[in-house]
Amino acid sequence: MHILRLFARDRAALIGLVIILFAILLTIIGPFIVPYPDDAFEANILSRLEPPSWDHWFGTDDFGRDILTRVILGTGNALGVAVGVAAAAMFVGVPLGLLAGYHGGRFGEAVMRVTDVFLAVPSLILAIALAQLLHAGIGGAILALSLTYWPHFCRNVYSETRSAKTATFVEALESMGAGSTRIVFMHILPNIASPIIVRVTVGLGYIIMTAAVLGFLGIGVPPPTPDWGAAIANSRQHLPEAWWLVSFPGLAIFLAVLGFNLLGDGLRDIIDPRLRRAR
Amino acid sequence: MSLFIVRRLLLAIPALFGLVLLTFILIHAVPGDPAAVLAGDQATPQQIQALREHYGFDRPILEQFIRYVSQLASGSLGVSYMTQRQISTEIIERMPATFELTLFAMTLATAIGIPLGVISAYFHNRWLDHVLRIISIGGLAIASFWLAIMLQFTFSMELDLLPVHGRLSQGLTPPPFVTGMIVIDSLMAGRLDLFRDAFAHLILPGFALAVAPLATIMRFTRAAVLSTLRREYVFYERAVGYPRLVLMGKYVLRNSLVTPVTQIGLLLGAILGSAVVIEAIFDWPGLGSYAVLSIATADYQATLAVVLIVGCVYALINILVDLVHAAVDPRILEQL
Amino acid sequence: MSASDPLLRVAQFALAFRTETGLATVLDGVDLEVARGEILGLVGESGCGKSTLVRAILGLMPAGARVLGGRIEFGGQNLLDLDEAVLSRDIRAGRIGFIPQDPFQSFNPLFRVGSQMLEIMRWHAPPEIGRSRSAHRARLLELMERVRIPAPDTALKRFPHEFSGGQLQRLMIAAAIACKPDLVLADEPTSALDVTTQQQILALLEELAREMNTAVILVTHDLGLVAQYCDRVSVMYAGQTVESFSHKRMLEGVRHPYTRLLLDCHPDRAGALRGIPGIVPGIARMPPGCRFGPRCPAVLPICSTQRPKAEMLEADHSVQCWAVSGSIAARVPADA
Amino acid sequence: MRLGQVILTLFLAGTIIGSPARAADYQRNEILNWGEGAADTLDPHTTRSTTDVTAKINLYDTLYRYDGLDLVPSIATGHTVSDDGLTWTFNLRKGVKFHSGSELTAEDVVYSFRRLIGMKQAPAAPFWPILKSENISALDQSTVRMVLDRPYAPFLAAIPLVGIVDKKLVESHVSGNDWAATWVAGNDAGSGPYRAEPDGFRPSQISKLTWFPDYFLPFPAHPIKQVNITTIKEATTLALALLKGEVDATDTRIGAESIARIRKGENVKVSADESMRTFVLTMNNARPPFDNIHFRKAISYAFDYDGFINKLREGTVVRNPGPIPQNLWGNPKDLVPYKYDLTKAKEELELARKDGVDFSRPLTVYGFTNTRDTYLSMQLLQSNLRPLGLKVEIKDTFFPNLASMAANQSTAPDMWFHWVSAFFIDPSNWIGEMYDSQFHGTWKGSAFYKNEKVDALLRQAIVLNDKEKRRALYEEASRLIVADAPALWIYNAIEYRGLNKRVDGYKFSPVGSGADFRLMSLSQ
Repeated sequence: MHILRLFARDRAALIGLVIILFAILLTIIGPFIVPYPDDAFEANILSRLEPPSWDHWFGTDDFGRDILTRVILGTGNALGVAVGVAAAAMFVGVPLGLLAGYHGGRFGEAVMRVTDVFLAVPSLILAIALAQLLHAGIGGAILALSLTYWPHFCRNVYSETRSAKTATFVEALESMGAGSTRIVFMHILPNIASPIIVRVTVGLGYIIMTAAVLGFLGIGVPPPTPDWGAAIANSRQHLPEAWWLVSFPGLAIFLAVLGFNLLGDGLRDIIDPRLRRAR
Repeated sequence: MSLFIVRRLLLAIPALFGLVLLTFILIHAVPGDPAAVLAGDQATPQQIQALREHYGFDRPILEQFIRYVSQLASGSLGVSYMTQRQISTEIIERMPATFELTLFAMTLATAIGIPLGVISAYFHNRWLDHVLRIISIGGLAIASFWLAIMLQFTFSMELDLLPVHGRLSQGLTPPPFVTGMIVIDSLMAGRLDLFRDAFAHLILPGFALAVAPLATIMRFTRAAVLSTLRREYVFYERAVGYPRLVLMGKYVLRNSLVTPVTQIGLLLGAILGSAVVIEAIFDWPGLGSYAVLSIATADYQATLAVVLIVGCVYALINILVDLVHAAVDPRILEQL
Repeated sequence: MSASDPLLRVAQFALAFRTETGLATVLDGVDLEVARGEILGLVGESGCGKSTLVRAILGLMPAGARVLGGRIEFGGQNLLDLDEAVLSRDIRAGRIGFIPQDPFQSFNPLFRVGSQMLEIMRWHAPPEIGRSRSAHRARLLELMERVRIPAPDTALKRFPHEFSGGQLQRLMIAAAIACKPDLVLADEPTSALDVTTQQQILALLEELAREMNTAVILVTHDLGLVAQYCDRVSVMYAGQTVESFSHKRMLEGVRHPYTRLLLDCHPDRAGALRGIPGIVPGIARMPPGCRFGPRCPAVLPICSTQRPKAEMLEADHSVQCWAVSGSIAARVPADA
Repeated sequence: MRLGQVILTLFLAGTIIGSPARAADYQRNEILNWGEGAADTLDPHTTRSTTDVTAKINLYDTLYRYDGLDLVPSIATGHTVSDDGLTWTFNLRKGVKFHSGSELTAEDVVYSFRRLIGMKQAPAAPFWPILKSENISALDQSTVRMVLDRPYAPFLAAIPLVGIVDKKLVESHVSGNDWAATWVAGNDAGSGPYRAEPDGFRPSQISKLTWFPDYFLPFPAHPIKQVNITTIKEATTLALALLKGEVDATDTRIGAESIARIRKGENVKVSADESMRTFVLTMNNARPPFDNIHFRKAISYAFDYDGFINKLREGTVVRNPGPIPQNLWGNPKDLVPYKYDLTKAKEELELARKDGVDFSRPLTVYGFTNTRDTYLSMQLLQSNLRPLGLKVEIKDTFFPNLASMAANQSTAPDMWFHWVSAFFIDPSNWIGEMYDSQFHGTWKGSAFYKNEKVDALLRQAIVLNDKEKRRALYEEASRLIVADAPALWIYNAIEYRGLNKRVDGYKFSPVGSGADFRLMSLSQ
């Protein structure tokens, strides 16, 4: 309850939460409320490049598709990629970080060196290379981003595990002869869940941003699936005239990332009391 | 200290080897090679096969890897399949452009981010702090490529204030090559006209690239300053009447630098990634656009070389960060 | 200013902190006087508001603090009327020196001790020392000689972590008197040091203070130390001064039960008095009436409802206690 | 501070290179700023892209060259060919000088052809299967003989692919058997009207050319003495640079939106020339359901050609009815293109269904990453096939991948959009290499179309030297192929180039896109 009360007082985090809930809502009901549900696929080349109007609040794109519709439908895609990547990265990074942090020694060293290698690759370049090798498709983008993102989790979990390991309860469990797998997953993991949650929240915003970059470079989700980054890339051709093409997808990215950042910040402040007063 | 540098450099080698191995495996994980492109539109299957054999694309991947590593060991990054030139030459031609852009962006981010962070912390929880925090959290959420396009649209296309693309206006000859960074070279050559022109070209891409790191530096500086302000020695320094500006600008700032410096190091790595997109938007002839080009043309040796170079730069930056820490903090210096 | 005018006079000073539940009074009607050249011991358990008072005199109240009333007169001027900039420029270091509690934490770890001390002199050295850096340096070297720092010349160039705690506190003393202040506030200057060092440091402080005719407020929880070095003593409990007396009354004349208990027991390093059951009440839960009432061995019914008033027992002795006033009151009719 | 020194040393250590010598300064009306983009390589024997061709035709000479669509002698004064079409003898012009000052002789020609074939890269493609190095010889200082393995009609048409390099200069940079590839890629060993400035070339960034006054053909009265070639990738930016006067010419692929913008600008003009670059949707005829002719025809009728050409491309391309560009001989003038007709498409689909074709699976269409035309056309195709109940998945990748995939029958996409460009002007460049089944295994043959009658016609045409007979054969093959509908031939490109009005003498050529700087001059 104390945490909830703290959270409720943090106006910024609340705004973030509202944005994210709104995005989730759009993902779920978006396909049913968009003004032109067919516009995900249908080209209406007679009504292309129309400026914002009552019929098309955000205008239409170069295929004559309603931009509002595509921005809304793009939400689900962006969130989907973000959640997919975060889940995949956690699936690899969290267990590895836990085991490396708990066992330490050569194994821990080896894992950390491997993450070093992955962290040294410019993630965007690696993602571009992978996405193009794996060919287009949402799976390729997710895999590429996951491969570049898991080391961040691994790192985080590793250092948290290292400090949790010294806690007395772990020593007590060890002396009682509890198995190391059991200790790691049943006892340490719940104790370091909070920093992981913070990491994920902030990470989701980062992934949305990176996925948008991939889309912008033309190697994200294949068309005609609505994608914010790709929409911006395609708007450049029409730029001095059709400003609405570039503006709205960009704002969508901004809001989504902002939402996760605000929420992440708020959670961090609540969960990590060392930083709370730094707000 | 030199021992420390040598040790760190040696430690970087296995990581770089791993990096090359990783990239090599990823690149060769799928079939497909540049032979079909090199052989041209009209090639017969036999000619493509002959070319493939010529370059050794038909050899087992392990053999190709060993050959590549021994070539690296002999100090060569190889030859680009697409341009037939030494990749090292191409990278030397392009690296200064990227350095110029990223260093400018980081300088901008640091020069603005640190003071704003200090100001934000100084006015902790007052309205100025709130405004700055909103700006910084917003800055982190803006997609740099979107910002770049909007800036290009506004300042180049609509207002015609700043150049749209490139490093130097058409018809201007770059100054003699010293660092390869035109803003610096032009000053060294005493060519203020070139400097002004090159600088004007740097503003939009530099700013677009700087916003996210600026926001990050600002946030970390603010947090670091706030935690420094709670230190006993800051209380003491106030109690013995250090003037406010001296206290904040010299003592508190220096004590708060370790965190932002670490961040600057990390950001330099990240900014090399963002540069890929910004370079593409502004036709900036740097490493980022080279990487994209090499990927798009399946010029594998070039892709590997870029990854390797960026990995080296990353390692060097990490060492540099440690050295800066040592320069800031005498206690760390003693441990080196 | 006549000789009877004290150098520092704190009168009915009251201070509150803003908390989640509203204002909480931390200092409530504090009275204090220090004459020129006098060494005043300010005694009480941890949490009694001694440090808060010292900070208030320096004008360094934490954010959210509010002065509820009273005066802090220093050299005939009410310090509470001065703003931060004036305090910092004219009062701190130059007229009121400060010796912090923990020298390890109070020197800035990233700067050489010499430069930190010179920084103080740069802004606050009186004209007779001179404006030049070399004059400041000469004065520092002389003082370091006085505080028995070996090889002062090289010591100036060393960093705080290269000194022992005792040495650091000697340096702090040197820094505190460097600008020839009229008053030095020493906030538990020895609590971070081991026992043998404590004695040396306090002896040194007394020696220098007497020599330079500097007044000192020595904050401590150790009445034993006070007995050795102080001319007068003020005892604080829960944000109030409960008893003030001169050195000579120390052994036989103290009247307040709290002071007596303080005298009877020896504090451990954490500052909790083993001999007195219970703890100092927190600022949010002050008992009505006499604040020491709940722990007082001589508690009367009135203690829990009405706050006792300060009574002047002698010219050099005042006390706040129903038990004491009551006995006076009981005596009065008989005398009358 | 010490740190600064470290950084500075790092940079200096990595980047010390001598500064290039300054070229003489020319007047404003002698300097052309060409915005088409710098070449990837200056080597005339690895030429792949139009930007490479621009470098080649200005730096190097060829035995014959294209003047518009016509082949005219250049270094050669003429040639003879034996009756069996195997032995070709070229007579060379005397007194042609390389930029190095030495004279161009038969030895240089022989070396150049051997180098081309030895390096096996793109321009070698027409020669590699039919010409062996040892069969190229110099009869004397000014006569070269080449003996082909078998007759090959487009041989002469392909001759302009081969730039003649300065043998002595190139050989001085050879190490091992590398043909001095690294050196030639970045340096000039030619005899053409322009020279590459030393260090003035950065692949796909910039390239700086200066004129070669000793060139054997005349320059105009006010020749262009310096050409700065720059690369501006984004079409919008390029158009803006033209409008601002930063460049004098754009490339020819800037897109309808930019063309419209340029048309509205002052001091700029647009040249429009029909090219020989066809845009094709190739279907994998070897894979069901595309192995059924009715299914392929259904697709052929379902694509909205008119919408694509006139709406999405705003009329900046022209419909091409068959495999051969409609402006080239060999394409039957009366060939009727497939039209967008949903009724017919549904009928054909019904026929296919009767044939027992199962078309329930989703079909895949590929395009090139970041390429606007394939991006537009793929989405239009997907949208067009939906009413037929056909589900289309859109995918894209970069050209090298797609080229490798398409070369193999099992990995080739169901359908993919691509261009077929002119490297030399002969129908075999299109129809021959796309629909002769002996080219299965190359990306051009990715329809995996096999019709024995067509094979026979095409193989007959390739060995004949009589153009009229060949025309008849190609026209007949075209009709047969169109009837089989192995692909959708969508458009032939019109090359629009934005030009500053001060540029005179620009002359388009389907080969090399008209960047023949020797013919141009600047009015201001």
